[in-house]
Amino acid sequence: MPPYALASLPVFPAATALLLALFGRRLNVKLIGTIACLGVALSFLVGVGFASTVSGGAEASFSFGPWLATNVLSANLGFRLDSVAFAMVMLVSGFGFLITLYSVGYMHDDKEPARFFASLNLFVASMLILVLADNLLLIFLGWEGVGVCSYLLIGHYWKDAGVPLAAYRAFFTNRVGDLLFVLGVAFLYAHFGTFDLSGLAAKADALSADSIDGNSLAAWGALLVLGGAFAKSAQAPFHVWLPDAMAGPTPVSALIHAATMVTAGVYLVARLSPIYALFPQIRGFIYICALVTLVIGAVLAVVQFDIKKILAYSTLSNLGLMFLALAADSPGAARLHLFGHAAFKALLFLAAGSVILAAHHEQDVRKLAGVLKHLPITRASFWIGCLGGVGLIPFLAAGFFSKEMVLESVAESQLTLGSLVVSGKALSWIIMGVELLSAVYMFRLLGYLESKVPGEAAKGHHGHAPHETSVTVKLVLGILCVVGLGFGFVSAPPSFGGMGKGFYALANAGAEMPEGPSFLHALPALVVSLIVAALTFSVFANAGKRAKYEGRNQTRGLLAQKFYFDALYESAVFTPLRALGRFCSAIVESVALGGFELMGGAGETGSGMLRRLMSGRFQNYAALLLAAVFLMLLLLPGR
Amino acid sequence: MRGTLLSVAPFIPLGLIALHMFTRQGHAKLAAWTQSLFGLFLAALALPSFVSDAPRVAVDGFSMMITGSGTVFKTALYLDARNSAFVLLLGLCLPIIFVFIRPRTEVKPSYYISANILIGSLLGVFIANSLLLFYLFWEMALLGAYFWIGLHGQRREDTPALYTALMRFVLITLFGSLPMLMAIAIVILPSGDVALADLGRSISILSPELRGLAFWGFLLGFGVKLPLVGLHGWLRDTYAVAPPACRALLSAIMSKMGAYGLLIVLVPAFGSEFGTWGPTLMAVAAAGAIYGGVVCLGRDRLTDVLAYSSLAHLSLVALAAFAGTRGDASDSSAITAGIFQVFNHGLIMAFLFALDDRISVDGRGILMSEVGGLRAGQGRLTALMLVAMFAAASLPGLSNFAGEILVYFAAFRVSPWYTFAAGAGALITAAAMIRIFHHLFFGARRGNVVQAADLRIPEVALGLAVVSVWLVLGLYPMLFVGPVERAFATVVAGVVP
Amino acid sequence: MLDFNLANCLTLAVIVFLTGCYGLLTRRSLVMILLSVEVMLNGVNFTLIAFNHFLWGTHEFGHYLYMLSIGVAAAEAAIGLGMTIVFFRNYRDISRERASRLSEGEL
Amino acid sequence: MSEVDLYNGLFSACAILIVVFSLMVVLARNPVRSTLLLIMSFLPTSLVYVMLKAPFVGILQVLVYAGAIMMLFTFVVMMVNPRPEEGELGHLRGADPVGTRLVHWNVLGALAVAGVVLVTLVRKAAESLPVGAEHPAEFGELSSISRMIFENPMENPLTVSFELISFLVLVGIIAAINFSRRDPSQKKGTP
Amino acid sequence: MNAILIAQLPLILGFMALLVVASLRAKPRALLSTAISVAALGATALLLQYRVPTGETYFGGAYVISVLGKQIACLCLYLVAGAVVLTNGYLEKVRAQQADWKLVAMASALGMVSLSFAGDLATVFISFEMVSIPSYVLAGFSQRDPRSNEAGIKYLLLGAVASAVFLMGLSFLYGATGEMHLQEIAGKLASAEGGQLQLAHIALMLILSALFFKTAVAPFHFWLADVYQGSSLAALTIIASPVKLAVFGLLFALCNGPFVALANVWKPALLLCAGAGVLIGNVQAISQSQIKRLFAYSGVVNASFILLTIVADAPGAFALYLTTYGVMTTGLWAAIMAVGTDHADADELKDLSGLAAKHPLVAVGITVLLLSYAGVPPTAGFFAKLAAATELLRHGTELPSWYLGVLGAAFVTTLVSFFYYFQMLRQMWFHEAAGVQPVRQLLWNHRAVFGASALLLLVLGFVL
Repeated sequence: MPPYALASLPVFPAATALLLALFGRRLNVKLIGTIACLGVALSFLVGVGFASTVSGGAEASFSFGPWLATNVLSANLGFRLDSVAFAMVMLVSGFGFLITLYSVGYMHDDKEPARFFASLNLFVASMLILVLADNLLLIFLGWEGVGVCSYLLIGHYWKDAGVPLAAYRAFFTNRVGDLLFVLGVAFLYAHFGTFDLSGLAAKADALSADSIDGNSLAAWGALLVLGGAFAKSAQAPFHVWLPDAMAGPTPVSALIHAATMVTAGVYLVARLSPIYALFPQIRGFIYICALVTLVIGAVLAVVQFDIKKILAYSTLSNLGLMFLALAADSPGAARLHLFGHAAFKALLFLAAGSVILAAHHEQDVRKLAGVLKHLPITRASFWIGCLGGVGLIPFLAAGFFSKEMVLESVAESQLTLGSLVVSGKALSWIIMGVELLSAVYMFRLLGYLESKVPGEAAKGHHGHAPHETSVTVKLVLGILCVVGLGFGFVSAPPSFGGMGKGFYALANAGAEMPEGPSFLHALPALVVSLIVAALTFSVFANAGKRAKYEGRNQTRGLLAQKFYFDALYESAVFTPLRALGRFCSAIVESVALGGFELMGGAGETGSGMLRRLMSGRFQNYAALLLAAVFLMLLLLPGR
Repeated sequence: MRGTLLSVAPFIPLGLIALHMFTRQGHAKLAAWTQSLFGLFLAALALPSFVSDAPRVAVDGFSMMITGSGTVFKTALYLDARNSAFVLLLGLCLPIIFVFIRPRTEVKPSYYISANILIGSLLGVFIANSLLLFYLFWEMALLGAYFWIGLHGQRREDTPALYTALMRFVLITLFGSLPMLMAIAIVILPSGDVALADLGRSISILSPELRGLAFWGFLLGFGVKLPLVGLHGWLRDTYAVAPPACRALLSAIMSKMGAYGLLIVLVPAFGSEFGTWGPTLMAVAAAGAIYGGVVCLGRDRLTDVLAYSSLAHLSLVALAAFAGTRGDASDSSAITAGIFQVFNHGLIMAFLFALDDRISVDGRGILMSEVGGLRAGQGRLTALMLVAMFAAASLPGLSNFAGEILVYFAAFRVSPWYTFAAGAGALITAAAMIRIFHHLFFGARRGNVVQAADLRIPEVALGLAVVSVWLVLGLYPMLFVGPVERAFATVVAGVVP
Repeated sequence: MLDFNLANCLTLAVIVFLTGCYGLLTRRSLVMILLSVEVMLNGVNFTLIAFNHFLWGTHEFGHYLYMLSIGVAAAEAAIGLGMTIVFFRNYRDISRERASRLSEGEL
Repeated sequence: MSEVDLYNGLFSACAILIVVFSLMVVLARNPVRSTLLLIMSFLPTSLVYVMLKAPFVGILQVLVYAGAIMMLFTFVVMMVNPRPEEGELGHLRGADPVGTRLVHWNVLGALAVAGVVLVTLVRKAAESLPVGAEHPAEFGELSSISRMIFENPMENPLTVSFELISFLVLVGIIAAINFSRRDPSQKKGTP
Repeated sequence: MNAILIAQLPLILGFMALLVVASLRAKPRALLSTAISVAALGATALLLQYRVPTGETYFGGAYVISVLGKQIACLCLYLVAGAVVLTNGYLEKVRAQQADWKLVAMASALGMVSLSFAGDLATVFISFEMVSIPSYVLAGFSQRDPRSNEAGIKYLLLGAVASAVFLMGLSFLYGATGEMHLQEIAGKLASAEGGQLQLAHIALMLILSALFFKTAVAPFHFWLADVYQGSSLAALTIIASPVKLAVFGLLFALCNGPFVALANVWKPALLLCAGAGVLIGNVQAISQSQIKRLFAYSGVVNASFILLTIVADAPGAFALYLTTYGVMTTGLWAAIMAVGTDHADADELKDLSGLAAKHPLVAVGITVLLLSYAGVPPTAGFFAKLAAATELLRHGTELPSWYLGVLGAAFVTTLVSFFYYFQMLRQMWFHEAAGVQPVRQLLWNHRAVFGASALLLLVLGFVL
């Protein structure tokens, strides 16, 4: 493929997005869907065309020329496709295509399909820009772009209560991150003098942790950029928007809030890992935040009843895992888990979408209990996805090896933050604990859905049992099942005889895959998880046992309040800010204007006082005149 | 050729005034057409400046001695990429304003007459090449706005008292422009009326005190118009009572007079003052951004939020201007960034205010606490408004995005932390704007506002044209930034007499 | 015994002038006020002659100015008295209190 | 008694008379009496003028000022017949014949302060002045003054002012006529 | 032959002719008397302008012809002519005698001419009185109107006191120098010391006081509003501008002539008074509801600006300001005359409400006048203020350093002036007509003078 074809990657979906936005209103869903799929598919195909280039270890790059070129900054509108980017392109456009296709079925009765598909296409385009960009500024363009699309898509059901607020929260959080990001970039630029990813990496590689001041511009830049990445990837303390984002259509949750956009932060930090390698303190910070996210996500996933929220908290937890890998300075593991997670979480979300569709937009697992038995393909998808999510079966499920690798890398590192030093071993125990939790929430979900006693929604509608309707939904689920299963194989390290080495090299720009865990080494954990999973499943598949659990459910304040993060933000940030706004707009403005009015009042008062002098009486005037003359004489110097 | 057109341009509003004088009633359709054509003319006049190697156009009119003072009053016009940005902005805003916003009831011709006084003066401010002519137009603009608002402002129970607001507008504006006049008096002292580009040379021979006075005088004048925070007392009520078209023009163009002054008149000339005061002023600008944003959060009415968002966004322009501290060629990017933001913000605000006016039948400002779900009746309007809101929030792909990045980077070199604060202000502003947008347009239908009909197809087309400008400049900002920067460099290098 | 010199003459003039001022400020009737002004003028005229005599004895400019002054005083008196008569016609009274209609009025 | 002493004595007497008469002018209750007292004060004034080598001016003071202008005042006073001062205020009527109640102490105080300042100012200046030149013969006499005023009219600086004062008096006459006129419109109204 | 005498001849002859006409017919036709006076005034002005050589002295130094003097004399003559034109159709309303009125006005004009050229103390004094005394007469001219009468009496009595002070000042000046001619006085003052200097200082202050009183410079301005309020509009056309302008001319000539040696005394004094004027005048104008009183205080403010040009020793700026002020003021009174009813003038500000709807052109004209008062470009008022400011700045080094404070105060308080001028604009443009305000048929002369002054104000800044 010629390099300029790179440019066409984002252009295809962008063009179809534009087309749909402008003229989509009159078209029917199928046509719209077709157009949308076409845009993404073309990108995918072109991307595939670069496979040969990349597999040869070469890079393709293309530049439109300067995007901004002034005295203070100059950045190209340039794309660069190395193997990392290639893998991401495949992920984005491949999953993008599949999920768009899925949406054709999923959104068939939507009132505004054109808007939906246009946004989806735009998202793919932005995401492609993000992964293809060869410099931080252009990344920022895509970065904000995906945020916008995410916002648009979350707000798709704009009439429903809560949806606008959810969209707004996602928007706001992302904007905070964006601000941090752009300032971080500015700091980095000020320090390194370049926006280029490769340039940055090269310059950072030339430094070492000892040779750079921990308080330098670069450190601040790295920290700020990290803030941006946290916001985008929903790491604590910026994680609150992600569960809310489930208000959007399910395919969106699958594509944006599971597979691609939320991993953009991971992608970016991994790209900049040479810089982060310089600052152990910052990595310590990442450790803390990622651990918090990991735990919060897993714990909260256990107590949710909304099917999508369960998955969303699970996503949080997994993102935490990825950041842990980054904190351990092991971007390879992070990337690997990124792909693995994308594979099984997209599958799970789409399966959940299928369930929701079949149950006429019911999302409460209690009501959905037992629904899977009517939905064979969805059932298979769920099982594969859940197994992947827990990482139970090495070759059949996507998450196993990547999680193991994260665990390994964390265990070999150590947390340093200020004077706090924690060994990686301790951390890895925490992670393993959380892994058990993941077995709990996944199989709790599965238990519900496989329950023998059907919930209300599983009983069907108008006498019809829930059923899978759409061809595309089924098709895509099927494909993803294969992908999910296959990824386990693809990611398996050589010690397991898998293709992991090749894939790892691809996703990590030719880096050598570290020696993976031996099966024996992983076995105990595996067994424990298996037991936990089985136990959970048995509990929740049984309506009677389940009921006890549900009865206790109401009282858990800490969990019901999601560790009070929302309340904290509300009372510490939003309420004061709004109050300040009201205060300023009412009081400060009035006082400021009041000052003006006061000046006017002073003028009037002065005017009134002078008025009294102007009595109209002749003698007063004469006295004034004589007094004035006298005053003039007093002005004389040297009396 | 362009010189001729340039000298003709200020007289066209006079012609339009004459045209309206002969109508018995304000003729909205006629006005929409004529103003749009005038706008196109201005755009055509300005656009060639953005072609690389476009020469600077300068026209000298008559000059005369002011009897009393022995100073010379010159009339001269110029056009280069820098002020072309402003002229282009004016040209693009005119169709938006006059096509989207029509008076709801029959108006007297004075509506369009005063509008054209304002428009002509704005144009004059942007193309005048001598300080006195500049000031002349500056004050005329105030008069135009005064009569427009006074004669056709909103006298409803839900708006502030018209005359109080108007008086406040006039007095606060003059609180700036009178010191500015003093500054001009100081500057023209040695050698008579000066061309804008010669300002720096002209003040270099002044005594330090006079120089300082001139600096603060100019700053106050421009700062009030912009407005800088603290000098913005006129903002809210004026926007509330102004007729919608005037409101749009105020925000889109008239506030840019202040920006023009800062970016093109003040900063390039007063290098050493900015060296001293630049960071402090940047702090003021950053405070303005935050304050504007915070107040936005506290407002309930879309019009008010737009007004205060203007305060916040223009504070970013000011930030850029104050970041151009050294006033030499290496600072051109700060100025360029400012000019770029001026252009973006103007177009956005004209569009937003125009759409705001089209929401309800009676043009009443609608309260977010009472009204919601408006999207159901006005899909197209909502879509366009959303894009405009995005543009205002400087989302990527739209020109404001590139502009804001430029501003941040330019300001960053001088003070990272003020930049950060300003960015936070912009963030809060964006949040507030999106928030009220959500409350008004999304969710279930609430409130009993009589919604106007949705936009018509031609209007949508016009809207899309505007959006495409944002898009093009967002994706390829160098189209705009390059020529402006070159023009600035030329001026600083002293090539232009 | 006062010396007959410039200082004393000027002092006398100032005192006469101030006496006129006193009348100006205290008298009620318009005629009396005019009369007080004449007293003041008398004081001023005195200085003219005194200066001329004691300092600049070569010419009589002071005398000439004195003549102009009484001419002006005459004209002023004529007009002032004419107005007083009109005032009297309007009010049947010439107290200055009548002449305070023009003022800022009530706040 | 030397000539100087004579002058000094005469001046002292006249000064006291002038001040006393002037004070009485402004203090007298009855306007007619005030007018007459003013004329009285003019007499010692004119005597001092003669001592100041200004005999012609002294004559003018008596003839024109006292004789003409003050007559005008007397006429008007007679015509408008003002009640003996402060007529409006009942409680003052018939009280204290010397008019002590007319004394406004605050005004007096202010003027006294001003007087002290002014007199100091003026005396300080006057005492440091050089003594003037000798007077020529005929100084202050009619012949000398008429020569000064009427000699060589086109080159005489005093011509202008002298002619202008005639206009001034004319204006006074026109004004007086105008003010003495009855309301023209009333005449128009009544056939 | 004596050019200045010839130039004044038409005025004198016109005066005589009018006197004859007035005494021959009890009620001379208004138009005839107007024609005679306008012709006389105009002819004198033209002769002065074109036939009197600058720099000459006449009558042995009684008249000194300076450029500035010529400008002011002509300006005053034109303004008086304009005032005379305006009386047609107005004097009847205030029931004033046509011929007498014009005679007094012409006498005043004669005084203004001599004042402008006065070269010795006697001429200064008598011209000063020639300007003052007719203005007392004019103020009190409408004898049946108690207000006019009161205005006349107040003006006269205070004016007489001021005259006494003035004469005292002249006397001290004479005492200090022993000279009559201003040029020689200048020479003497330049070398004066000791007692002479002290006398001169006192003289300076007394003379300044008297002139300040006449020109209503703060703090000598208190009489102004009452006199304006009581006088008829016709009288104001004389009192409010040409009279003041001529006295200002004298002030300029004295300060920058003989008193130049005492600049260290009078410059601070003038600056102080100017500062006081802008503050007091503007503040007092805020609370006025009557047009005449409002413009009285506005006059105080303008006087302050004129003082600034005097301090700056800038004859050009001074003349520009005087011209602008004269034209504005005359135009304004013409406009107010024009919009009155048949029986009453428009007194209150609110009498103007709704004017724009009835007479848009008149409203536009008044707007131009007001903008000029406020100093908004491109009206002449702007250029005048600008010239004043630049000139003051140009001469700033010779002034005490606080002059910048005065200038700043002048600029800042101009803000206040915008408040009341814009209140008037608002009344005219934005308000419905309040109560019964039938605007009468506009008379040709009012229209002409008013229109001409509005137009002049628009072009004056550019052509002068």
